Order: sequence, then C-alpha cells, then structure tokens
Amino acid sequence: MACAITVSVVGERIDPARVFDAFDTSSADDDGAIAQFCGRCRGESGRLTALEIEHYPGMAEAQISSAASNAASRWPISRITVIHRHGKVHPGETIVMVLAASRHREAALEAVQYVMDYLKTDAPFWKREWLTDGTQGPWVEAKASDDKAHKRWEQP
Amino acid sequence: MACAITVSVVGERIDPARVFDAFDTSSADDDGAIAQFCGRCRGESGRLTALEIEHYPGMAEAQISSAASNAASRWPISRITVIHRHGKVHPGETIVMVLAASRHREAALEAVQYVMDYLKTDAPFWKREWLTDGTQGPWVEAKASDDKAHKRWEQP
Amino acid sequence: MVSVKYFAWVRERVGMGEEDIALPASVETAGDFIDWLAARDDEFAFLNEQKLVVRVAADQQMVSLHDDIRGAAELAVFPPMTGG
Amino acid sequence: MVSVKYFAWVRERVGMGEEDIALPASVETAGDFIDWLAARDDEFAFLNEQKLVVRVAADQQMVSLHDDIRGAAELAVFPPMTGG
Repeated sequence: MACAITVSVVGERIDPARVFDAFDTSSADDDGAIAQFCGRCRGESGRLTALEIEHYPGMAEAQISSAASNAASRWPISRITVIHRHGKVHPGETIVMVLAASRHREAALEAVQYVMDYLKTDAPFWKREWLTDGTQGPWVEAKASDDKAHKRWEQP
Repeated sequence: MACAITVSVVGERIDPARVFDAFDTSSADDDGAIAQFCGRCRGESGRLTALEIEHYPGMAEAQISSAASNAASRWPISRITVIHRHGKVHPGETIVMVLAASRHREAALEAVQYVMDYLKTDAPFWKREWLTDGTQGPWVEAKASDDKAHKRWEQP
Repeated sequence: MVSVKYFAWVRERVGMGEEDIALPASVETAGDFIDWLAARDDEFAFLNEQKLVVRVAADQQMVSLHDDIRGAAELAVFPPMTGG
Repeated sequence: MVSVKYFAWVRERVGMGEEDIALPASVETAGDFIDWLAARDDEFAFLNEQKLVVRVAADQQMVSLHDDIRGAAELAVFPPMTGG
C-alpha cells in the first residue's frame, strides 16, 4: 500500500489547527480514521519561559522520515505527516505533530504512537530549559521511560 | 486530578478543525500532550453515498460520559472531549472525535484509544448504509474485532 | 406502565419506535421481557431466535438477560451497537 | 579530513559546533574515535567518563561504539536525544 509521507523540521511557530485542517481536508474518501498527536511546550507551573530545541539539520529530517517509513511498512496507513519544531518554543506552543490516516482506527492510532516513541529516543533534537527568572536552565535529560516505550515496538 | 469532560451528540455536520482548535487553544500551560482521533464516513470506493446514524437520545450521551469518566479515572488526563454525530453523514464527514489532554503522551493517547474502543461496542448508535444507486443499504454489522478491542481494557 | 423503545433493525421489524406496555408480574428479568415480547404477536416472534443477539437497556443502562428489570420506567431493545 | 559536529552539552563542553579533523589510521571504530578525542586535549577529556553516555553518528546514521567508522565524511557526537 502506497503511503504518502510528509516530514518537516521548522524554525517558525507551528499552527496546529492549520496543520490538522490541511491533513483532514486532503484525506481520501476511504480514510475512515485520522489519528493525531500534538506535543506542546509545558510551562512547568510557571517555572519555564521557554524550551530551546537544538537539532542536527539533515539527520533530524532523515531520522523522522525513517520512523515514518517504518510505520508505513508496519501498518496499512495511507498518509503520515510529521512536523517538528526547533529553536525557542514557549509554553503552549507546539513542538511536534504526528498525523496518520487509515481505513481503520487501530492502524492510525498505533502508527502515531510508534512514531512518537521513536522520535523521543532516535531523532537528533535536544531540549534546554529557559527559566522564568530570565536565566538559561539545564539541558533536559533523556528519560528511561522513553527508552522503554521505544523498545516495546521491537520485533522479536 | 480533576478532569474537564465535555460530551456532545449532534445532528449537524462537525467541523473537525474547529473542534480541535477550540480544544487546543483552551489547553493549560502544563498540557504537554494532546491526542486526537477522528472517525470519518468512508465512501467504500464509491459504493456508499452516506451512512445514516440512528441513536438512543439520552442514553447515547450517558454512555459516552461514562466512557470519558472511566478514562479520567484511569489516566491522569486534564481534559477530554467527545463529539458524536447522528443523522445522515456523507463520505469524508466526521462521525466522531475524541480529544484528550495530559502532561504526557501515554495518558492522552491511551485515553483516546480507550474511549474509541468503548464507543464502538457500548454507545447506542447504529449505522445503516445508503448506496450510490440511491437505495437504502443494510445496517452495518457489529464487528468481533471491536468486542476484542474493548475487552483488552478490562482489568483483572 | 413502562415505556419501551426499539432501535435500528429491531425497530424496523417490530414496526414501531416506542410503545407503552403494562408488563405482567411474571416478567422479572430482561430475558423474561424478551420472551414475553416474542410470544405477544407475530411481529415480535423473531426475538425468539435473536434473544442472544439483541441488547436490552433498563432506564438507559445496559442489562444482561438474567438481570432484574422490575421497576424500570424505560426499557429498550436494540441490535449490537455500531457507533464510533 | 572528516567533518565533525558536536551538539547540545557536548558542543558546549568542547567549545565548538564543528571542526575538520584528519583522523589517524588507528581510529577504526566509533569507540576509537571517542578515545582519540578524549586524549587529544583537556576540553575533550570528559569524554572518557561519558563514553557510554554520548551517541555517535557517522554520515548521519547512528552507530555503536564497536561499529567501523572509517570512510565516513561526517561524524557527530552528542548527548542522548530529547526530541518529540
């Protein structure tokens, strides 16, 4: 099954409603299911003023494309779109969006989950905190729970 | 954790981009994750002109609310919105949307999956096909795969 | 009197969407209710063979065939649900 | 010459984002590469203790410490990723 894959890494603010609308309105008649995930910058109860996201240009796009291709070979999805932000992102702004369309819900929902789990551990992005007092905070540490989430998709 | 639950059953066409935008823009700073599912009417490769969705007013809302409450007690989600259409729905139009916000992705994604699995088997809606030749087609039959999807959430 | 609702193909086969019924005291469970409907007249006779297929709700809550439905103000009979 | 890139806190600790390096023939694997960098000067010495923490990419593909990196045009060293 041919799957249309769209990947972008952007430095400008993402308008999530526009991304969703574009995906939704260009869906085929037989796309009975559209699953979507938006990851947003958290304010951490007022502690953060921003997250600054550094990335490895070229490799970031390549790793995301690879995740999307893996998803397309694993589930019968007709389209998958991934958009990831870099640069300074403020609380409430969108960091990442993953959208997948399929005939049935399981494929679309699982493909989105898979790509998110993959991105967390394998896409070359690094987040650093900017604090409300105006100072630069620490780099965000990788989470063991993300490694675990990634591993559940490994096939025997 | 208090969870804001919004449930609606509507006879008018759903504008999915508007529903998502309203949910997204009213998210709290600490909602790091928004998961969404849209179920759409399939054209079945041109065989269908519409699905007609009959529902049990009152009980439909109650069953969806019950699913949303279960999800809120099971996962740390801050908001969940479910909107379900009834009446004649044409290919490409939205039948159901489930949106959940949480700090982290697992809770939001699983809550959406749970509510969808529950709706398929426990919410009093019935679909009937309308065919491209203008005639009324059969009632859609319940799928064993939906029962199975529901059962996976049952706790021991 | 109990208000009884029918939906989807159950509604079509019985030829009505709702009716008020005075159930006899012998109808205690949802299963008794289906049996009683099926015996009532020809339009409802199909419920004999569909007894394990159709669903029953009492006061808008799903019930099993062995559940007690006495005292319910509203009963409903319908096919397996196909929403979502 | 190979182009070497550093990201995030690795970049900050080594004090540069990229450089061109002529690697000696003795550097065969990603692990050799980290050892060679760590021995090169004080700014890179922290890589001795971070060898199992940092990640290495060769031509924009993730590699393990035992993987052969000879012939790569671009190498990169960075912390565990925290995207998504």
